[in-house]
Amino acid sequence: MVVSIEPPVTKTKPTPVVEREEITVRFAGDSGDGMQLVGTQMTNTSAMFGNDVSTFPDFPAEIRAPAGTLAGVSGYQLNFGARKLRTAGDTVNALIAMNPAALKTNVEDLEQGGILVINDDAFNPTNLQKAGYKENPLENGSLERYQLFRIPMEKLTAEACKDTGLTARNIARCKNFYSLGLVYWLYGKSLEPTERWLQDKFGKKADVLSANLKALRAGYYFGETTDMFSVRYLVPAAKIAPGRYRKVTGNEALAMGLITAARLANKPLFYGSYPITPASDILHELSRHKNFDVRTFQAEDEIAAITSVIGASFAGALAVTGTSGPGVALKQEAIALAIMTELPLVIVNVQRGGPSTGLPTKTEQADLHQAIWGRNGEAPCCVLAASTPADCFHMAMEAFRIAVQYMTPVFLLSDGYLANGAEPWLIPDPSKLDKFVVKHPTTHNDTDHFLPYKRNPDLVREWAIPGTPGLEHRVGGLEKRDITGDVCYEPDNHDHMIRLRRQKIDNIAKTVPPLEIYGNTNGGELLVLGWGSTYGPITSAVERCRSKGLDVSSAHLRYLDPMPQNSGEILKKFRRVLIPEMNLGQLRAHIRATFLIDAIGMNKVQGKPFTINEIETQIGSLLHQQNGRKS
Amino acid sequence: MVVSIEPPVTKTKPTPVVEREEITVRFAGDSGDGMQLVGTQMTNTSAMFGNDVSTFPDFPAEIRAPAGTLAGVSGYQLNFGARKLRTAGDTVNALIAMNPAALKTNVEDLEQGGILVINDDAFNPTNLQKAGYKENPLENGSLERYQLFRIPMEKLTAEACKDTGLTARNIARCKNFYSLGLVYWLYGKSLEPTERWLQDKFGKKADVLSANLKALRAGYYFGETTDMFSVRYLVPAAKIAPGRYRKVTGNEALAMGLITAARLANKPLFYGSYPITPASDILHELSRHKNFDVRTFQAEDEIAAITSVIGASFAGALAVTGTSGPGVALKQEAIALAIMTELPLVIVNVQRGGPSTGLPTKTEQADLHQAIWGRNGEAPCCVLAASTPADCFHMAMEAFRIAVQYMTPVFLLSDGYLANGAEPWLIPDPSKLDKFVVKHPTTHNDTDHFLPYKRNPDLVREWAIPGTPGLEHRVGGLEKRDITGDVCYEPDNHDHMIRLRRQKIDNIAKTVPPLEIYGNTNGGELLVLGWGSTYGPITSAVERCRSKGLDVSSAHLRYLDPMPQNSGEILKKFRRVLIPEMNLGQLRAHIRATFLIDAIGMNKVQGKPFTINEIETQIGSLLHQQNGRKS
Amino acid sequence: MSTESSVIQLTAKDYASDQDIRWCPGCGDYSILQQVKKVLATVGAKRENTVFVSGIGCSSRFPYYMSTYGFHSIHGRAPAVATGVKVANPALDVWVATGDGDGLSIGGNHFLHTIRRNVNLKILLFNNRIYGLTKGQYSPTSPLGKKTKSTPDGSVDYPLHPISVAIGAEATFVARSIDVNVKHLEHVLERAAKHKGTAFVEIYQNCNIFNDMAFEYATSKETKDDTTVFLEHGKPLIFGKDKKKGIRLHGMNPEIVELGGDIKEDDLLFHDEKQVEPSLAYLLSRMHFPEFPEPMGVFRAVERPTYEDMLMGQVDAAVRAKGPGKLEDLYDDGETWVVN
Amino acid sequence: MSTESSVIQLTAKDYASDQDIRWCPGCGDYSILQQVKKVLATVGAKRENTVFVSGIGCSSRFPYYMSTYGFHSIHGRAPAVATGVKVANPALDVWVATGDGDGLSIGGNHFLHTIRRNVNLKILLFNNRIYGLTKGQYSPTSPLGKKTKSTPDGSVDYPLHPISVAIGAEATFVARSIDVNVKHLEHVLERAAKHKGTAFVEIYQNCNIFNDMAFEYATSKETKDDTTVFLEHGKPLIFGKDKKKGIRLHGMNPEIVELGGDIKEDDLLFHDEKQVEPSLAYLLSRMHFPEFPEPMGVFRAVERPTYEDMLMGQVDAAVRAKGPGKLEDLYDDGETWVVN
Ligand SMILES: Cc1ncc(C[n+]2csc(CCOP(=O)(O)OP(=O)(O)O)c2C)c(N)n1
Ligand SMILES: Cc1ncc(C[n+]2csc(CCOP(=O)(O)OP(=O)(O)O)c2C)c(N)n1
Ligand code: SF4
Ligand code: SF4
Ligand SMILES: [Mg+2]
Ligand SMILES: [Mg+2]
Repeated sequence: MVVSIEPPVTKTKPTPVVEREEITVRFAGDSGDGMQLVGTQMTNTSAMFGNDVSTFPDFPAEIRAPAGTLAGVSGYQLNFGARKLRTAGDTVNALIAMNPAALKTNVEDLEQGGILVINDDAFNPTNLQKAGYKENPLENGSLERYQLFRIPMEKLTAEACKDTGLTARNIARCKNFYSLGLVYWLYGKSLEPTERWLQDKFGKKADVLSANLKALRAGYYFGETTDMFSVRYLVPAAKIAPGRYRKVTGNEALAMGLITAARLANKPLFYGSYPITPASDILHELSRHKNFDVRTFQAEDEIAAITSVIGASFAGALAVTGTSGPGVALKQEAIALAIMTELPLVIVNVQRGGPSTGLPTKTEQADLHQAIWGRNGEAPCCVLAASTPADCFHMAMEAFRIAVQYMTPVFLLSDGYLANGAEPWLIPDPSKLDKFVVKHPTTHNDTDHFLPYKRNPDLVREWAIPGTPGLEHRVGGLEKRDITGDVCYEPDNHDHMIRLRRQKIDNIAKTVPPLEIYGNTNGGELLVLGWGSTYGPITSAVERCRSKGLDVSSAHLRYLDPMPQNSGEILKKFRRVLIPEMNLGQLRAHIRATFLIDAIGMNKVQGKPFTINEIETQIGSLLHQQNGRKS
Repeated sequence: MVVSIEPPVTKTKPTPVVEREEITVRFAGDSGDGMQLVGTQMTNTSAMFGNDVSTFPDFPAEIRAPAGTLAGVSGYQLNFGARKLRTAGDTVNALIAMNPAALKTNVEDLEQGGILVINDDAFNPTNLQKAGYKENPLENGSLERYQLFRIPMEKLTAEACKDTGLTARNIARCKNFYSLGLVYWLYGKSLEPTERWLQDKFGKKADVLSANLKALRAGYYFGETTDMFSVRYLVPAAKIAPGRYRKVTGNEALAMGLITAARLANKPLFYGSYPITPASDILHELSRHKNFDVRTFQAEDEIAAITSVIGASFAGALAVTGTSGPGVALKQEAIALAIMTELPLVIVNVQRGGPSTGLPTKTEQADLHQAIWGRNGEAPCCVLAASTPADCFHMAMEAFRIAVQYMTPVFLLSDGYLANGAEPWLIPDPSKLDKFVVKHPTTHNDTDHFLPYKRNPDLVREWAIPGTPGLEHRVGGLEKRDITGDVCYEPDNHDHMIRLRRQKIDNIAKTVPPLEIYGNTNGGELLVLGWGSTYGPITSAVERCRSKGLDVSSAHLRYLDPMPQNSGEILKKFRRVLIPEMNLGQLRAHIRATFLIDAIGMNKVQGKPFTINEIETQIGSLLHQQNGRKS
Repeated sequence: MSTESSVIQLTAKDYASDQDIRWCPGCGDYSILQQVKKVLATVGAKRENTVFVSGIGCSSRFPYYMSTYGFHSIHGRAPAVATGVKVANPALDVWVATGDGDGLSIGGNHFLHTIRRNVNLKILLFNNRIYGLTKGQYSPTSPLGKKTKSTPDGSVDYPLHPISVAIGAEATFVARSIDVNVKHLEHVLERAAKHKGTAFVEIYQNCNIFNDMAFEYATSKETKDDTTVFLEHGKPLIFGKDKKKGIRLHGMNPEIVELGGDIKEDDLLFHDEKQVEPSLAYLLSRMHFPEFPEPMGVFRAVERPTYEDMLMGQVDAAVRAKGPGKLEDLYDDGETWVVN
Repeated sequence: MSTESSVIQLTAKDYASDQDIRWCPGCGDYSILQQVKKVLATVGAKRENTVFVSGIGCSSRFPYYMSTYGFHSIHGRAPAVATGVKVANPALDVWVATGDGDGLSIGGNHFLHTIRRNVNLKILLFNNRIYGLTKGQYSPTSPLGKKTKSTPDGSVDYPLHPISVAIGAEATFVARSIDVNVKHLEHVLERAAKHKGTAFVEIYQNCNIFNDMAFEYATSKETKDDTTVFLEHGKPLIFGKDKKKGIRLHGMNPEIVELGGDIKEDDLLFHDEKQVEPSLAYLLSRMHFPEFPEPMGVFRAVERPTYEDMLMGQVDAAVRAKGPGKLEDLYDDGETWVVN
């Protein structure tokens, strides 16, 4: 289809272009303003042209709070760079604020001197009041620290789209593409991928398509034409491993990892779950892939979800449940049953702000203790944590690998930041993935008997499944006699089994890759130890500090229980250990209890990730103290 | 009523009497044999005549497994002494075994050379086979290590009761009293209290009364008459604080403690619970005392139990729920709600063998981690543990005291051993108990406002309850803005509240009595640190070792989170710390994480308490090693 | 209920809290909120004696918007929390606001048991046949085949019918209304407020974001007269634009008949909300669109002693029989002995 | 069911495991165990394709005593565990053994949802109206006023009626029998075994230790003919020693009538287990002792697609439409780009 728009009046001289290593942009507006959409578009465009990208959306807790209110603000932050990125960016270089509420809730994250693009039309008295502004902040000098650009986006969009035949109301909906066009100009991005996407999406609705295209181009040409902006920025392509890429969020990657494991094992995948933010998208994603023999069961509650998974595992499926912290609380009784019956299954916990209902749409990593220690009795199970959105793919497969190899439930911890954050993912070649062979016995393992609790040298029993003649047996939550699996109340057997179950979990460490040091492999002054989604800010902060010559290294635990066998050894190579966590020190307590190391805590529990800068500062001040003390 | 029985034929010379410091007797028989009954009788008789007593019943897991089977054996162990007793006794001095199954499951606990009284009539081929004996153990020399007394109790009972008019079957039921009579003779006990009890109980059923009395006396006179026994034993009265006593089990004491707190506070007591072994007796006990305004609610499940308790607390009752480990698992989500809403309530966990259904009728203390760390998010609450059956009374009151004073849920840990074990209890004078004043605000705490999350210097908010005009407010599980209590998603407020909730719990330590050292208050070589029901065996073992001159002391934690303020200080006074626990080292991990002390674990997870001897041996070997190393 | 006339008569807006309402514009919840406030004013409820308890979901935000006492608890547990409130202080008026997911999915068990105990609570189930707060998964009341985020190929779960479930548990008061019919809703809520015992009200509520028009059949001018029938005690079941259609019993099955000709009003099924046995109410609960008009109004309203009255009756009886408990007596239970 | 004739025909005792049975002597559970084994033999069930799932309680020990696959799970969750088993492998025959506490107290929600989904499971509820394993607290089916360990002054909870609850959730198969009537029990279990969909059977079971004689009215020679009525499809409801009494419908209410005189068999209520609407079954479920004879037999037996069939239907349809999933396609979903 043909969309025409006035060619831009050429400027007296073209705007100069400055090169940058990375840029962080945030789109913010009302939930109804389509900010997630344009953010995603810009992410794709940046990635396709070779930038590394990392993104994080910030949804409001309410579905659709009244338009214009603070509660209704939705944001999307994109970091694109010419180098490896590990976070969505500390401070925002450019903020696009579509209304006063969006300005209010976001402007504090904008860097001093940052670009502030405002949809001027939305700054009317009603909206100002809804946002709680007593006076118009655009006019009282309160935004002096920023480069303020007031653009009447609604008027300009209306003007651009006036001939599309759309109603005024529908035209107003296109203003997000206007803002995107402008930002594309500002960062020298091509319109082409977004134009293509619009064609695909609205190909059948000519008027909507044309209006969005016009708005996009009008925004772009506005940049071309106006003299407002004194510089444009360009972020060159990053050096990235060659291959085919796509963008994945942690939840998408996790779902794909689960399907991949089942496919490689040639098994049905059973997912029993009850919806909960921020884990629900795994259910949504899996339910779209029934042709992979994925069987999703939306249970009546979390207890039915986990117990159905236990049943499915008993019957021989690769079985997994996903939830967030409050859901895990409800599942713990049943997880202990899976520990007792020694059945393989995976429990995904996409952590969110707690305790209780807490901050359901925000991120946190305060469920580590719950995973390791949160059950009655001695109930050890394996605990893993993914470190980046794409790593969720790998760790999901690992979780199944360990579950089946060791006949045990495995926790896989993710969090809201990983779940919804996105990064590019090098699409693997399925034929090159490790084989995943699952064996079920078909014959007796004793003279004319099947002994369900007979074990291999790693203490693992066999996974005999219903439908197999001759291997009929019973499992349950009462203490079992070792080898026979009969109910047994004898004191010595109980003690034996309690230790055996712990030992079996400890044996997993044999198959866990060693902990790696990023930095000084021989040890040194300071090790920053992380787990889960702190990987990004920690690694980048250490990288920066090291480039400044500081004696700091980092290590990241993706296996929390058991930890890699060399963990203690590595920790002891460093004079001090710093553990940044989005909780009050849960890994720290685990490390202290295990290794008696006086690790230093760095704790931020604000529902949002660490910035690189925060960790960098902390490293600096620790090493500075150190030097101070030494001298 | 008059019961006559042949006067005993006087022996040639009276049996010599030996004095003992303490004696342990165990009655064992089929569930239907009434062993709990006679055990209780002997306990009461011993206590009334001045012995200190400590008892522990051992129920079968099945309700009433087929008569004569191993699964159906029921036991009752009584330790009575001339000194302070803290356990039901390590090894048994006399075992009364009513059938082959009872012999088989109990004889290993009998000391070498111990007295083994057998109901000879029950050793018929059927019963032998049911117990899995290939040949009669009474006849193959396998019991040589013991003093074996084969007594045809059924025949002798039948003989004694033949004129009572009872059927043979009902007469056979009296054989437990026959055995009791014999044991009374052996230990020089008076028949009188039991005779009185029988009168009270069967006063209206003359035939039953007379039969039981006759059986009792016949047993006693059998001792008088026969030459079988070469000595009798006498345990003199213990030095016991003067006052009025009764025997209490931990569950009884706990129930009384709860009622006492409510009574002192002049409040209704709301108990919401779902039955579970070994906690159900608290429900049974409380439901008998409605005239204390006790309102018991048998909920549909543990979740309804705890949430009803939260509602009752919101409405102003002293509210408590009781359960065991699997029930706590189900309650954790709601406990976090109570933490968030800062409402006072008590959660009693009578621990049992886990994980999962585990060993439901056995004792264990493996739910400490669950209590401290078992919730999602940073969800701190206070954790207490009772140390003896009678201490359950005191700790129940403490739990409510702290809950109300700090507006927090409080865990009170007991276990199967405390719950069913019994000891004498010095009945307190209610008028001398500490006052317990509960305040509810009735007026605004701010200019014409009520601020539900406004706090006192200890960070505690006020307990305003529905029905109070002007203080209407809303609570809930979403993060709260401090002071106002409004829902708040702001990062800084969340971080603030997370730390504040932890700090509030830490503040409780100010009101907690300091940890006391039993032994060398200045410190020394070895401290044995305990919590919960290990108090008895630890203290007695340390007492014994100290009397042998060993440099060992002990300390007992009844407050686990927060710990007494001086805990670290005390631990650091000792070169080594030994922590005996009926788990794999849960307190140990807590101590290591908190104080970085390399405490030594001593772990027994057999569904039964430590013996004094086990701990004594361990202390000995540690101090021996130590000396070895030193020299 | 605590309806003693207080000096000042409150109006609906006196029951509004100072919190901003955060439901989506156009959400059916607004109307329910408004009618509840009106009814509180009508029955003269005291703010301080009124407690709203909810679980989690859009609907469960309800308590924040009321100037009474309120408890926004956890998912599915509101009836149990409310039971605790009521038993601890039977003088309070306790309302439960819940959703089809909150009340019937995760909370189904508490729903069942609260109803069978006949605790004196008012349970309002905001049935939008979807999970609103978690952004659009199907709920236990979504129809078979419903396409949602979690059922892209259509749901394979048969729905639960809340009123049938409530009657399965022998609810003493069961009613249905609909968000947009404000007069009827107000009337039904007032009836619920005045019932002594568990009063269960299913309210059809439009979620205009994730399940818009789910109840269009029952609300649109064109169809509603044919798709709904209003229950009135002692009256025959008549419906349709010109009140020309009725429901007649054929054995145990309802059938739609045209009035006039042979068929008289007297041949129709007459509603009797006070039948001791709930079988009629159950039968009515089985009338579903499109086969039948869906009944609106009070299905069943019978009296039986409430849980808390019976429990407090036992407490009072115990006090009468044994006197108010004395700790001395408590401790002295069983055998005691004295050491000198 | 997997009833393909195998080479060797199994008999009841072939379904017994080698474990010692640990129920109290005289417990009604023994009879149920025996009839289940007989029925398995009758329908020719294969041991390897049969799975018994239970929760916790005396009754839940059931799987240990069967030589099939078995799962003694946790309290209340058996229907959910069984759903997982069935969905993971629809070729298995899955049975649930549960108690009145396990199935209706803590497990009420799973009970409700499993039934409404019509998962093809056989659910046997051992109703002894007491908590056996925990030694005698009242259960949700204990009558009002029942004195137990936890209700020394009598229970103040109205009981749930399991069949009414099941019908509230629109169960496709609902039946009742009694432990001591072994022929009838066997017959009902066989019907359940052959039903495709959730088959719910309430079995009155005597707990001779904690609730002895609870069902004496329905079992003793003297009274049973007057206190029970046996349902047969297409037959009138007739009972009494001399088959002289019948049940007639009076409007929506059943009434007891004497046959003879004016009253003919044709005037009686005729049982129809296949009625599409469950209203008749509900009405029958409301007939309780002592007012009415309690119906025994199949209340309702209708067919509708099962949950797992519909789910697997979607899986198959997806495979037909898109081909068996290829990981390449999974990964390539959405926008991709190539870096050289
Ligand atoms: C234990 C737990 N599980 C899941 C959730 C997530 N969750 C919140 S509300 C909700 C369902 C809401 O549906 P409904 O009750 O119908 O309320 P609505 O939003 O439609 O009014 C779910 C699944 C939660 N908060 N807690
Ligand atoms: C989570 C949990 N709560 C409580 C219990 C204790 N418990 C075991 S069985 C049971 C009730 C048994 O009653 P019912 O289901 O009627 O079975 P019955 O023993 O009568 O056959 C209870 C409360 C438990 N095992 N787990
Ligand atoms: S999502 Fe639906 S139910 Fe929730 S507030 Fe919005 S319109 Fe209402
Ligand atoms: S307690 Fe009752 S139900 Fe349990 S085995 Fe004994 S008789 Fe049977
Ligand atoms: Mg809903
Ligand atoms: Mg029962």
